[in-house]
Amino acid sequence: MIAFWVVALLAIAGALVVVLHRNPVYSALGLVLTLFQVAVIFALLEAPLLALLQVIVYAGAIVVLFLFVIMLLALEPEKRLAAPFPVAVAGLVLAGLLGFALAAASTVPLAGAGQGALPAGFGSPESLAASLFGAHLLPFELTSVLLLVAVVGAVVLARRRS
Amino acid sequence: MEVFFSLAKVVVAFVIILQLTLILLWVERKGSALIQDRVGANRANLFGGLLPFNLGIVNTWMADPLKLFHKEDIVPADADRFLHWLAPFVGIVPLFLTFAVIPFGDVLKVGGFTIDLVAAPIPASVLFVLAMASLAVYGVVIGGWASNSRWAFLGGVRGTAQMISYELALGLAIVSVVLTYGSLDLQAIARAQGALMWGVVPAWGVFYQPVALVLLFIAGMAESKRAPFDLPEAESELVAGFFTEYSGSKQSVFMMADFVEVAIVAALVTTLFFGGWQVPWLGREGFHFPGGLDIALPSLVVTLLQIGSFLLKLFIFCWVQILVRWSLPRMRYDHLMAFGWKRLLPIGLVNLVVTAVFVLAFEGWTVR
Amino acid sequence: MNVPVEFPLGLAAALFAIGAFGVVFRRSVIVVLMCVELMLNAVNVTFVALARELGAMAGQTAVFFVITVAAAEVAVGLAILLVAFSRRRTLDGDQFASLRG
Amino acid sequence: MEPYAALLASFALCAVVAAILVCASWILGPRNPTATKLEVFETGNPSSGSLRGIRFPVKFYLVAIFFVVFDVEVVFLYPWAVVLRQLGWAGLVEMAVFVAILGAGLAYVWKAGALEWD
Repeated sequence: MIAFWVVALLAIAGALVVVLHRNPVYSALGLVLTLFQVAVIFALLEAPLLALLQVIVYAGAIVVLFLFVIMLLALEPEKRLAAPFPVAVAGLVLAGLLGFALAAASTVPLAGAGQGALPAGFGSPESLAASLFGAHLLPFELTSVLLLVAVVGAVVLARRRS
Repeated sequence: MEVFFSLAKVVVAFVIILQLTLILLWVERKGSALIQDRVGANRANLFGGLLPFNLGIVNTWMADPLKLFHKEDIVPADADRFLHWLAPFVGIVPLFLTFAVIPFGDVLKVGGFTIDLVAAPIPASVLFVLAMASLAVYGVVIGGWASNSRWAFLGGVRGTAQMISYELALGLAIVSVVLTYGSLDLQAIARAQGALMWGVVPAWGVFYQPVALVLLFIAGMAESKRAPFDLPEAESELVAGFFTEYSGSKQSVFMMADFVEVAIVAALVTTLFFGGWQVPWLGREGFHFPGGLDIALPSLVVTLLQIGSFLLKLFIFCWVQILVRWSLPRMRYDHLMAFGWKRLLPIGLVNLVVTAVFVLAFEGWTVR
Repeated sequence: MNVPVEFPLGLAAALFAIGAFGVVFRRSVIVVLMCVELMLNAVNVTFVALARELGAMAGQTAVFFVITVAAAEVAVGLAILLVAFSRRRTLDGDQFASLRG
Repeated sequence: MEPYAALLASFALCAVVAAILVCASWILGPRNPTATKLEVFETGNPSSGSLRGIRFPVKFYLVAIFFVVFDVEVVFLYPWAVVLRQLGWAGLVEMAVFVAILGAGLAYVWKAGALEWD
């Protein structure tokens, strides 16, 4: 439990850095912090494989891409951080309501929840693969198309630029 | 008691890597001197040079770190002080941490306990190694940026692009091995290599996956950013690349990170392709030679032999990397990127498919 | 270690709210993209928490797909951003009111 | 949870030692900064300026994008590699389709010349 609280607080701290820091490099590093804590939470919640994949893909690849763009554009810390004041207040209210609604929803009891012990091998590579290549085969194949489109799109856009 | 053993393993794994890096630093100096027909580091002495002989390894083991720690810590005027500090820190912690999941022996039996000789026996430790390797990029990219120097920045960007390019080949090589042994656990892979092919040859990964071995070795050396892949820190072009603006102990941490990476590559090669801690024909009760000759050994002796075998193999592959570094000239950057993307990546994919066909077509091809 | 399911769900709610706030609040498009990543991660946390609560691997599989979609989204999103930057010399979202190239 | 506790202990040990190593010069070393010392080091030449306004070729960025996409592909391979024996030939075909589609992506960027560095 203590572990969870520490991790949760670090995750929220990282998220706040992302949103509030003027320097985009710090924002990206705050994002890494949060992503890493989310990975730890995955490990706490019986998803060790996902925890590692989260680190490999998010921290190892996606945030590196963010950092690359920030550095390649030589982005300076922003002088005007925020949107106009009314928009900021509206955003705060909206986010507060959203968070409250989600938190409230999470206390609603679940049908079929907590039925004692988890199935053996829950969260293991075998069980994940069985689900991925069994019941969810079509989405899996479609992700390859999605990734293909992403690659082609990126190349086309980059050429338009030069 | 259990907790004590766990902590002891953690400390042992850490001490292995820490000492190995310091020893490697000395081996590299003496080795490069040997290759270049020089004497190499020979000046460390005690009591103001009163000893009649120099202290050899003490040069880099004690004297060098102490000297570097007493240097001034210079941070350039326009640098981001926090990130300048953070870069070496995040550069080395994941690398150190990698060794927590590398098995350095089979089991140790003491007083009724059977201890798995890996500091943190987490599931999917192969992926843990890759995750830590992918985090090591941050030291380079932050270090290059935080210094606010153009050359350091160029070195950092080059280094990052190089590391991520070769990470793919590294990943594909490792997937092939995972496919061969059907496990994501380094200790399980090491144990599987204790079996024998045709009752004679140890079932080491090198016999199943020679192509993956080459891929992993090349990609791993590119990850460690040493010659012939040392473009991020090419002295004649970029001063010292991403850590140009570092001095004193921060700079020594970056240098150390290089050697830790060398050790990690050696540990991966050892564990995935050369049986890890396995000694050929040595089981938990002693030797079982193919001719039918059995030699029973006490469990402790077996364990010590295995740990010794692991360290020996580790050291050999570190030495090979040092030899390569001092033998080959630096690559050109376009060649480097083309090599990673147009050669290693397709070869890795083909190797993967061939492995998959073998695994399915020949049931008894691999030991499980 | 048995964390009650309400705690990760609460954390996910907080992360999602912070991300949503950032999307509205920040001007820099690149930070807005990061905030979108935060929201996606919040969703992932709920997926994994509920997967454990219901004993269903489908939740963990969904995280796999979310990560993939996030990767594709970032790749294309940042490519668009680069094009936009080279035309307008700014990353301020308010300046991109017109989508005409 | 035992392995994770050991991992946490490892992390603590590594972090503490790394912090000591990184800070050692700051604690032990002398401190007398001068203006010249604090300039960026460019082998004695006058500094070519800060990073402001430096922009890089788009190729570095493209490499990072390709990496993200193919890294996700490799990540899908890990669970597949563990269970290929249970999946049998069907599993091989499933993955072959996936890899072939991404292989087409690699072929496209290759032909488009996005991998050329000149």
